[in-house]
Amino acid sequence: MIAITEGARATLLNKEILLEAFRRMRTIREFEDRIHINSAKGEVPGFIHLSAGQEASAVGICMHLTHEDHIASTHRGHGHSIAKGCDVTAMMDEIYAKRTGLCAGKGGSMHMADLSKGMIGANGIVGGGVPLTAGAALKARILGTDRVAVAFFGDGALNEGATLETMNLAKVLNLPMIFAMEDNGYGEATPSSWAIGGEVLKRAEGFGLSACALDGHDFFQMHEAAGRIIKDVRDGKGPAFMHISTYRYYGHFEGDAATYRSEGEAEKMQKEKDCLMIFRNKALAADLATEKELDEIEQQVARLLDDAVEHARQAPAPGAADLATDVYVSY
Amino acid sequence: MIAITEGARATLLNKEILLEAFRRMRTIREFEDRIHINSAKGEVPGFIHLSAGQEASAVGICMHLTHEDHIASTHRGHGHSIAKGCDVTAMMDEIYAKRTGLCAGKGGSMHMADLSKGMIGANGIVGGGVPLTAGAALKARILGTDRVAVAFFGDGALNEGATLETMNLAKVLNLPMIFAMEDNGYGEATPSSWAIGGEVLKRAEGFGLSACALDGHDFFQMHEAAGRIIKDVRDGKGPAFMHISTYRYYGHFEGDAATYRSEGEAEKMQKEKDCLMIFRNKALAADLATEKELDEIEQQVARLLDDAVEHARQAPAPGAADLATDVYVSY
Amino acid sequence: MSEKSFRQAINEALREEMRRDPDVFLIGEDIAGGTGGDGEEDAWGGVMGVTKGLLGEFGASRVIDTPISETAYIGAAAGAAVTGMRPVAELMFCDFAGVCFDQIMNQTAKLRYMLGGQAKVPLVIRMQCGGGFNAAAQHSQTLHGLFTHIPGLKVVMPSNPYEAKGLLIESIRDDDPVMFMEHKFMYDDKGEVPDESYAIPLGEAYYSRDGEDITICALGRMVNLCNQAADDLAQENIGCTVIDLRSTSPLDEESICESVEETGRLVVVDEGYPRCGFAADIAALAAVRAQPALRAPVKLVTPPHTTIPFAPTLEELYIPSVDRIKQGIKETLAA
Amino acid sequence: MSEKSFRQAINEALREEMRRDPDVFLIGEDIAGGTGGDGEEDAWGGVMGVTKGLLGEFGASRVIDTPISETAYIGAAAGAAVTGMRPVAELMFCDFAGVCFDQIMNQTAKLRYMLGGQAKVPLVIRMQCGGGFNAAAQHSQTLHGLFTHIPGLKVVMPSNPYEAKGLLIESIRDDDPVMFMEHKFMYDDKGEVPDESYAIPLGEAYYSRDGEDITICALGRMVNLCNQAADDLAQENIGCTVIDLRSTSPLDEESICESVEETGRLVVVDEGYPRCGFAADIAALAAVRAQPALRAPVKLVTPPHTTIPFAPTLEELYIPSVDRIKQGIKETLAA
Ligand SMILES: Cc1ncc(C[n+]2csc(CCOP(=O)(O)OP(=O)(O)O)c2C)c(N)n1
Ligand SMILES: Cc1ncc(C[n+]2csc(CCOP(=O)(O)OP(=O)(O)O)c2C)c(N)n1
Ligand SMILES: [Mg+2]
Ligand SMILES: [Mg+2]
Repeated sequence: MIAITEGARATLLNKEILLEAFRRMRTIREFEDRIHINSAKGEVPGFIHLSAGQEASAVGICMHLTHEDHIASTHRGHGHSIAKGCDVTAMMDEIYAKRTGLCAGKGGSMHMADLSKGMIGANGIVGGGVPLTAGAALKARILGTDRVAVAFFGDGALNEGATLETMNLAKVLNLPMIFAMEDNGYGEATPSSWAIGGEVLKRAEGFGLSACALDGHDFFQMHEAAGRIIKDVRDGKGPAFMHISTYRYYGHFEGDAATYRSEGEAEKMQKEKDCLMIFRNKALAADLATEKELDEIEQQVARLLDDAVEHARQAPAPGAADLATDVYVSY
Repeated sequence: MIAITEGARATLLNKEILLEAFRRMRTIREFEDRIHINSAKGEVPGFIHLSAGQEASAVGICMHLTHEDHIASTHRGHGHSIAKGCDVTAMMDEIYAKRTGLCAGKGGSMHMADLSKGMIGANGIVGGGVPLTAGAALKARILGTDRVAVAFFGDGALNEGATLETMNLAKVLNLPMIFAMEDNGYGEATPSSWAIGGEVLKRAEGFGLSACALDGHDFFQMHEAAGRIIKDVRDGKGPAFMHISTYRYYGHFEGDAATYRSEGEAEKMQKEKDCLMIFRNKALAADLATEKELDEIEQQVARLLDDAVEHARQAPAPGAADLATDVYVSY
Repeated sequence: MSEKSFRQAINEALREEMRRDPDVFLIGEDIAGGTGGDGEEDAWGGVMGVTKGLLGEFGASRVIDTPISETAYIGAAAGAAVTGMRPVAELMFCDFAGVCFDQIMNQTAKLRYMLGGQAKVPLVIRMQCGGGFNAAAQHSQTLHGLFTHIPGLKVVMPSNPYEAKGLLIESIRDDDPVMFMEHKFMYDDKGEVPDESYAIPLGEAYYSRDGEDITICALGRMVNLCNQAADDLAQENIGCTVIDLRSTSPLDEESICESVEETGRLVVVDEGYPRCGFAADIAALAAVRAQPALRAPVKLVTPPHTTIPFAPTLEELYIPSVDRIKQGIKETLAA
Repeated sequence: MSEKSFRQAINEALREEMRRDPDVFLIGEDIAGGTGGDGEEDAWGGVMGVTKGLLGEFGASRVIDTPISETAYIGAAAGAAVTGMRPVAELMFCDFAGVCFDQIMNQTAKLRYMLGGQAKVPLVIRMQCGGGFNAAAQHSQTLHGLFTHIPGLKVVMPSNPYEAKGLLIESIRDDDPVMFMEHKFMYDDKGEVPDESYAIPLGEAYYSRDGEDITICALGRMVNLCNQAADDLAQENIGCTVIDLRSTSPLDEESICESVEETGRLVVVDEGYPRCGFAADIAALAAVRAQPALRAPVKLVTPPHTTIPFAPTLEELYIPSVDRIKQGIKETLAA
């Protein structure tokens, strides 16, 4: 209880929001776990990067956004998509390369997007989505709305020119933009501690961004801080940067044996720092929810995902008529 | 005298070095001034960017380098080339697009280079030379020599991904590299104070570079600080960053009316901060050289440049036989 | 209708579209110039002065100067387009596509397809191309071949002020990303340009000249050289059809093939690199679709496959000239 | 001589050249993998495991992992090359050329020419290309057309393990920058690869098969599909010449033209985008140099001019298949 009231002001959450957050986090985890299993069975085509372990960051931030606020994501984008409200069945259909998928089977995991939900897209190019996000923020600035845009990116992406240039552009143009850097410890097989020269916050501040470090394992801290930061950005106080500590349980991609980690590292993180576990413990300890309520959500989510996988398996694949459409709007 | 002994330790310079530095600075100035005049007469083809006003930075740094140390420069590269020891006649021939030019007439002002002098090249792409410089530094690291490499670039180039990525790479790989950012107040028509978000030194330090601010109008300060910094880099203490305040007297390119400056700004800078004037005053005040010695150098340099221009005017242009050579070494 | 320069024509197109549609905005380096400084506001209007005066009418929120960060601002323009705006970004020189090529090739061009059709990307990227100013290797390229290679990009290159205005207006209204290439040697060219707004459709070639003996395809500045060559050859009773393609993507394949079927002879004149370039693309079209009609080898008049030289003596040899075009035509007629 | 995989062949070429020449070094993202971490050293050997084991022999000063900063490390490799080293950089996927294209197009490719011949740039950039893994729009491209367009770059694409080793050794020894493209679908392909060192010259095509009826040009993985198609058609008494071009730049124009002059019929099979692409380049060559010999329209078997789709059903339709190649050959023979 102490932890909550102190660091995270969980009491500010009303119950509806709390349960919705749990539902989204749980949905992400179930989504990822099923893909992990079904991918090993050979059911899932293409390159798959799972974000299991990182849920509190995506949800803690996206709970503060509406469909008119935009986000862009990375190759590891399922969690952000779900957190932003994308339809889970359509997402699973997309993963399974079906015509009913969110991108009609043309994009797949690395290009998951739903513009109607303000999700500009996952991205196969490290850093690629960051400038696009600045464009959504620029739109808000030009039109004078109070919309904001959030770029999710990894620790590895912090060293890409696209990310770095955009940090400066956002500051100079005073864009309503948040740089949400999810530091899961690795860019592929390389530790972020090695690949990032200097200190992250200092670097962000060196571009004039207001920056802070957050514990991405703790939904309550994420949610509270994101709320504050996003409000400031909405109010025109300029772009902000979050250094979010987190961890991915699975390998870099499905198939990666992750031997670059030390023995037992992932298991230890999951045992000690799992964001869903922490959420549950804190919420229960603070009497914010009952076991029954949370269990029920878990069961609902499990059924939702059962159905989604089944739908995805049955859904029709795109065919010859779809190959050359959507290249141009008009030609 | 106070200024010298205090800030710049000019007394550490022996006379030979002192006069050579003056000669190089003076050569740059004469070179630029003549091109300015002859360009207006229509003698000089292509795009020309002059660095008159910025001499103390180029010379203050390059005096500490040998031909085995490398530099790369920018579109505004005449000064760096001369400071690094490139032949002035061959440079003028190149500017005049002659076969005898440093690049056989194929490069011109924006691609001036002399690998035998450790000058990798001017560059038409803002930020383009910075990664190349890292390559020269990487060579030194791999071969275990004590060579260093200096990337000259402008305030505008600090916002290019190429520059920013390389700052990180240099730190992570511990390259013997110096980032020499010449802040002449403008990138094209845009003030650096506007275009750079945050603070320069903080940004550089945020990448883990050791960074300092230098007065690029004062050769003595430049020379002393560069000596110290280059020595540290040579000794393997890691990459360094210099934020050098300077000013260009002419417009961004030859033909630019520079109306983005305030009335009289350039004249005021030239009157109060000219690096050649400051050099002369300080050197004389500290009895490091006599008027006569300096005047004599000026006359020698003037003659050198008379001859160079004359040579360039007379030299033969490249012709049909040269068009398709030098594309590949072998094909 | 009045005489206007190529530069003015583009400025007019931008102004009219910005008046018509509040979602249109401009972004680029020094497209106003002097932003944040003590000197003149709107000091430059871009390096070629094309956007000069627009800041005054539309203000800094729609005429946006940026730091020198092409990946960031071209990407931001794409992001604004995909979320509903209609940006016109100025990339200054097409050569600078290098520093932001991912945003062009992997983002802008692919978004619509990757997203299964849900995205429109109504982004125009304006840039200068071409030689003639001895601007050397990194400021003289004509990279329409590169852009045409990327599915999802439209590529437009006007050959005179009239086309510049009409094609730019159409490009801004188009829902696809358009690479709009302005030959730097043409900004002061004058021509008749209607004062009112008009759009020239993309993908429809213009028969700049009709003749029965040979078909000549070109676009941009090269069209004018082709017409000069054709003028000269008319004296010798050689009749040239000169097709001004206006855009490479979409490409008016029908017009090209029809003409080649009539004349049986094809010369393609182009300022881009030859290998895997636009001239080769048109030659391939003829070889694939009009081979039976060909009565002579196709002739490509292009630069050699080399980097662009600085020296005026070399650049003159490098860029296709009226003489080389005439020679190419004559060789093809003799074959 | 023994059976080796495409992956092993490349690893062997790197190892032999690194032993032979101390100036050769490797640089790229996770080409060792795990650098600076607590887990296994040399955990990856690149995303495809191609460089696995080299760290152990040559150490971290010659097998250099980098942050995710392609512009910086490709540029650094170019800078090292121009100052005397012989770097082999791994760009992972050719699609990532987008994020470092300036260093490839405007620096690496142009340095020698811009500097009037004083520079050599002995840089090899290795990267995977091609589809087949449903890796979608940004991880499946085959961008040799783009690279071939840029004067100054050599472009190489092996079609089997034997070529992979010999062409890579030659590329490392070449004093020009080489874009070395490895088809990702081939890493586990097996073939005879001599244990000793050997170099296969660039710009010399290999007649993979001789036949009198038709000429088929391809490179990389497509060569194998062409040979399968030719096998099938041999049953029907159709004789195909299959030319494995091995490199697009330099290009063995003579071999292509000679063969077309004999057969009068040309099919080009290529996995790149068609517009301004490599297939068009070869068709143009035929139209320019061998038109009189052509007895039928040139046929291009390529993907449609679209972004690469994710769904297996679509990707299969997208990439040229043995069936589509056979159909193209038959159409050309019937024309
Ligand atoms: C421009 C580019 N370079 C390299 C890659 C290959 N790649 C894919 S994911 C990845 C690691 C990214 O690390 P990080 O940003 O930390 O994200 P994480 O995978 O940890 O979520 C790399 C190098 C890529 N997709 N794009
Ligand atoms: C990638 C790229 N973008 C834009 C330009 C056009 N350009 C040439 S010089 C310049 C300004 C550079 O400013 P700075 O780095 O401060 O150097 P300075 O001109 O002041 O020496 C610009 C924008 C370019 N050459 N390359
Ligand atoms: Mg990471
Ligand atoms: Mg400057």
